Amino acid sequence: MAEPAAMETEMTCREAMRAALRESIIDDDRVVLMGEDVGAYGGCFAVSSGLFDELGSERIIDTPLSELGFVGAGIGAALGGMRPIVEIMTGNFSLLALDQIVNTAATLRHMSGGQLGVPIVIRLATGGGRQLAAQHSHSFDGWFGHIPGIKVWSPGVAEDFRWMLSAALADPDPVLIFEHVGLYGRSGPVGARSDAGDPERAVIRRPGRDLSLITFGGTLPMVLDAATELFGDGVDAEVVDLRCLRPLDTSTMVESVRRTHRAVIIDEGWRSGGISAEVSARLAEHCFYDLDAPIGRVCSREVPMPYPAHLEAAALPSVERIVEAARAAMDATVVVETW
Amino acid sequence: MAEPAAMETEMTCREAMRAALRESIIDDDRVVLMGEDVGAYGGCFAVSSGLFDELGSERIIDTPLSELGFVGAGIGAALGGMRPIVEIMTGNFSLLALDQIVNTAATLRHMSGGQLGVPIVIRLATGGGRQLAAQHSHSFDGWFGHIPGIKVWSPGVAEDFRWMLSAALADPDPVLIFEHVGLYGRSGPVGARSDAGDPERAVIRRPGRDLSLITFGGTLPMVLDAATELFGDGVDAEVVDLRCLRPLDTSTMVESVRRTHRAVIIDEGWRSGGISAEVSARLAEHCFYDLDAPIGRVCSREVPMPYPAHLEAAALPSVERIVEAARAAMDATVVVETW
Amino acid sequence: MTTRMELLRTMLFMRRFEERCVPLYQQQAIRGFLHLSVGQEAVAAGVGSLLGPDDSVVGTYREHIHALAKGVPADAIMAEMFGRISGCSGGRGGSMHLFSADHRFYGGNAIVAGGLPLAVGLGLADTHFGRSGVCACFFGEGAMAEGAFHESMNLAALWKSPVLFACENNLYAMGTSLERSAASTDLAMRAGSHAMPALSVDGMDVEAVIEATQRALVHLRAGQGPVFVEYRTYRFRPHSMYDPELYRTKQEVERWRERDPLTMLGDRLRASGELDDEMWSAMLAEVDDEIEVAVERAEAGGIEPVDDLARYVLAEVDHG
Amino acid sequence: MTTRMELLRTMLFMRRFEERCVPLYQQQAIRGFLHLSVGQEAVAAGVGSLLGPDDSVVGTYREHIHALAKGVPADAIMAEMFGRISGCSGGRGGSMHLFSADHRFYGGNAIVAGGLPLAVGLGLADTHFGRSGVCACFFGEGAMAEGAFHESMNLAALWKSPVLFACENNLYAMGTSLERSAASTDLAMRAGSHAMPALSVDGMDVEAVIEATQRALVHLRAGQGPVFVEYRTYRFRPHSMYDPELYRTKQEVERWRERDPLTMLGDRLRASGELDDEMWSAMLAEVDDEIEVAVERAEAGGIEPVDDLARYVLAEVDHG
Ligand SMILES: Cc1ncc(C[n+]2csc(CCOP(=O)(O)OP(=O)(O)O)c2C)c(N)n1
Ligand SMILES: Cc1ncc(C[n+]2csc(CCOP(=O)(O)OP(=O)(O)O)c2C)c(N)n1
Ligand SMILES: [Mg+2]
Ligand SMILES: [Mg+2]
Repeated sequence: MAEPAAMETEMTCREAMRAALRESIIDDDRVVLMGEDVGAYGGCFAVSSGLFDELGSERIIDTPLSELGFVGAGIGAALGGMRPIVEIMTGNFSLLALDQIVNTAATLRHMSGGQLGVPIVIRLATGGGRQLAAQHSHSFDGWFGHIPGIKVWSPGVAEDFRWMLSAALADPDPVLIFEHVGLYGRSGPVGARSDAGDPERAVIRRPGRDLSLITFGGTLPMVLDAATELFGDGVDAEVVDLRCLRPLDTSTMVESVRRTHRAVIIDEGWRSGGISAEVSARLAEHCFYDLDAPIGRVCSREVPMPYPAHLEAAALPSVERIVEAARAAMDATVVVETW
Repeated sequence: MAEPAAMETEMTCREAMRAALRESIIDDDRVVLMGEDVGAYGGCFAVSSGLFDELGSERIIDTPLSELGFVGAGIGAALGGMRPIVEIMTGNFSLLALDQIVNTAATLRHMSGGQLGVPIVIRLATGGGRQLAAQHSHSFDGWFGHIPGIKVWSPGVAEDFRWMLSAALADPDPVLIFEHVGLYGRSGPVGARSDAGDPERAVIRRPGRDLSLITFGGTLPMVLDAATELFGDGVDAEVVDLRCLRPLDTSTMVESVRRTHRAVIIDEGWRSGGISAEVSARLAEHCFYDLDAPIGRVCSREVPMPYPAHLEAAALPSVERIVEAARAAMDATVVVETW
Repeated sequence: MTTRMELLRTMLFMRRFEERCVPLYQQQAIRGFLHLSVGQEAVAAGVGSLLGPDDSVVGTYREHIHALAKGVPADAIMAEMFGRISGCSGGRGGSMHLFSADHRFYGGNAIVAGGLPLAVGLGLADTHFGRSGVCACFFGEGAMAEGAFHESMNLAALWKSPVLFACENNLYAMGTSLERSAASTDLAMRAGSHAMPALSVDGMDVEAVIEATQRALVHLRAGQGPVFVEYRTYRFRPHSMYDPELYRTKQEVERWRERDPLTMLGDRLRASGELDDEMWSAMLAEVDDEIEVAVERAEAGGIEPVDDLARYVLAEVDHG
Repeated sequence: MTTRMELLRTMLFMRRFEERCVPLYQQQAIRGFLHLSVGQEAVAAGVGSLLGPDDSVVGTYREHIHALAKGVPADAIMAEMFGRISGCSGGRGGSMHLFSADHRFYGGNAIVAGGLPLAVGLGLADTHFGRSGVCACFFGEGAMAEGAFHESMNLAALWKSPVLFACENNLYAMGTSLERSAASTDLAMRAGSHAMPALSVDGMDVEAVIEATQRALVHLRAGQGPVFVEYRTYRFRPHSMYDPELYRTKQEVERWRERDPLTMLGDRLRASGELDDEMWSAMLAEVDDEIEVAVERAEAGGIEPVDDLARYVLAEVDHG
């Protein structure tokens, strides 16, 4: 057994995930971590750093550059009784493995009439903000939320980085965990596992009465900042952290909007056909008679991510754009972004 | 030059696409058709049947089973000045090629600062209804609508099967054409190209005053049937055929809903995070003060497609479900499907 | 050891079972795509005869006879093709998606080469837990063009995953012949380039199949990593029920029919006096009776209530 | 023919250009990921010296020197890394996405092995239009584990697409050494299994690079299909600017530094009397001056207005 975590320590999201990985692998001999450079290199984003030396190459498995192959092998290993944690270096590369995720992992239980399950956990770094341009910066988190048969989780605080993994490993179905690269270095309090709650329930990170700001993952910090700024202006925003993009916790967001009557959704993915659209559609379905203003959406501009800092910043959601959308919602108008 | 098409002939969607392929290849020596079994076999769905014998193996190129490879090769060929039409046997297999489509075809123009364009046309059979189960029946058409840098077209009538291809080939950017397998055998009138209109504009297939039924592709025929049934009940539904899922023609659908004040979206894709969500969100953004009822959505049930006829039928949209959703919209309620 | 008479009966059963599917498909009792292995029985029968309950199998969409070879009951397979709840996948999968967890039969995969990475992982798990099983992974020569093939070969070889890569080279992928789809048609050489033993064998001769597979299994069971075997075979029937067969001649098919695996083994048994016409007729009648029972049971099977449609998308457990 | 002195200068320019990037990165003038080829110059310089304007090049994210080798001006490359509108991709791509349509330099691809299928298609188009160009496609040995590699090799060989598959085997893919990622480390054998000529050559010796590449080009330009060449090389610096280099020893790096391609060629030129200290110093000064000009121009370059962000997602033409 790994040592139990001390109560309420402060740690970075990176440290939190590392602790979770370490604990899971030590505590359960069915668990392995596999992926590109998770071992000898120490992990592309240093998440698994040190684990290879401590736990050895049978539990921390460096794979060749074969995303389709090793994700599929992870699925097979899960069928064979293991609990593999497969790391895909960034969500952008997961497109190479998508066939295995969508056509195999997501379908096996149903196609087999319930006989087979695929208890695999797939971890993916996601998001922009580091000037890595158009093939390393996109957020496909919400996009995966379209696929029945998988689950999509997205931690936004250190606490969730610490505790989502064990919940994912306990889940009998495939769980994808999208970890925003911008969060790894951020710190936050981490309590006992029992306080972490069901990862599939959304959490109110800041209660408020005037409007609901609905978000998850990498944009959570800036949404909280925007809420602070709005509060200074006399607008009391509630911040809903979805945490789980599939299945979506409809009731928490609906209840919030029934209280506040206004909503803005913030998502680093592209707007068209993103998870922001689904959240908007659900609110329109459930809160049609409760809404006092059109629902706003603040997403990434619909461009492949440009390299230069000023263009990247303009492409990504920002506190400024969130505040502007929130103000529009308070005025019962909507900032319709046309691209 | 291929012979010009006679005015207003009746043909099946399959024949229409075959005529379009033949014409494009004969008229422009930059054009080739490449894909699995498009040649000697005659096409998995017999769309290209006869063309191999007529046009030869240099223009109708049978590829090995290498979706990633030949889609990427098509991209390269387009960079090299060709106008390749790449057929992916079904949309389900396109997931194997998704990296090339999303990370390369969709990004090259932007990443290169506008220097390079990828004038490729990718044709994909899509949709269910033939008891092909969970790896051959899904509709990813709308899902691709999330990706900036590509275009997603979906013909719903023979006329569009006949004329979308040449428009796609004339487009300097990557165009994906999703062809619903259930339509290939259906006939319809085909007029002159000049009557076909801009494929990126939605078309009102049936004008009506009471509510807007918004759909595209494979579900268009059943939506028209539902409209007929509703008309018998005194409900005059307008049917909007989106035709293009990216870029979405927002104004046509918004204008329709501003006239009818009610909307139901019908999409064979899964509901959560599908194109139905985006259409709903856009309507909510643009028509907030025009809507007299919550927006309804009729989509495929969120399950991998089951094999047996009765379960598949239950999973797919149906006239019955469309009529029910339309009636709910008339009553200003909404049928919220929870899965 | 399986006797030669048992092998003959197994192959005959496979043949008659699949031939029985043809009218059932025409009567629309079986729907969707239907891919028969008629002509290729020696491979599944031969390999299957060497596998035990701890071994696993991964197949393709052309997997009825591989399921039979792994011991999945004929009536469960037939019921599956009928879409009945009594089917081996509860009716949800159909012909292309046969599964049986009890028999370690992991599909039924309609994505060409989609099963290969799974096999690597199944082997990895067996090794991880110190279990003795090996995984027999079947696929066609067409699948070797997919990147998934190469990635899987490399991973298996690197990890010494006990996978028998069983390539059924029937010369065609749908209508595309091997020469038209592969720059190098030397399959064993291509496989061998991933540092694993690779053999080629006459896949129409069940005894040759067994001999080669036995050699492969010695290596596999000794924990020395994967082996590739090319079984040279031929399908006598169209790719699926939709195929107009424009890409090959009747004569070519006829030539291969002369090497029908049932005739080849049958002739040997007759020559050695183990088989005569009477025994053959009796065997045929017995096999057909069994198949008829399977058909009747399939027909009698219930269908899943529509209300159950949403089941099995996720596990039905409370893991809160 | 490029003279040996010209080759030396080309390699020196590449070396100094990339070394100049290091402080610029530390000063945050260059951002994102930055992958340098220091140590590997003989490959790009050697191959590049044999390519003409009709030939095309596909590179990876480690492609600065390949762009230089194809004639893309140093200031356009530097400006690109600075994110300036004067950059060879208008500033949108950065270090990993250099492009120049005029030079037929098609990237700049940050998906490992993502460029290989493109190269096949570029070759296909050249053949289709009867153009004489060949495509030199660079990638690392790590890319050979990707399915895309194999699919591309087979397609190119099948279609006789004139692609030089130029594998820069620097023994590591990030921190994963070749032996740890490939069951077979015999790269030419693996490539050759796709029925194309495959050579291995010392990638630290620019003259050996040229000789092998010339042989390959004879085959390519004769329309006989693709060729694979393994260039055995080594990167002296970390994988990118973030790499703590835990996976190899300082001694290993030192050993390889003894085979520095600049020293190897420089020594030969000194031995033959073509080069002396003075010439070397002059060359160095000249090269550094040129690079400084490139840096100054890059710094002086404008940035794209934010209002232009949405440009170049789709073509700006009226195709109604
Ligand atoms: C990824 C993928 N691409 C295409 C298809 C369509 N398809 C089904 S079977 C087949 C031919 C496969 O040939 P081979 O691997 O030789 O197996 P065989 O059918 O001969 O047994 C094709 C192209 C598919 N099911 N999956
Ligand atoms: C598909 C994909 N997977 C992973 C990565 C992350 N990555 C970037 S470079 C690299 C190593 C590639 O090694 P190699 O092909 O040998 O080229 P080298 O860097 O040595 O030049 C990895 C794993 C990526 N960019 N793309
Ligand atoms: Mg075959
Ligand atoms: Mg390398």
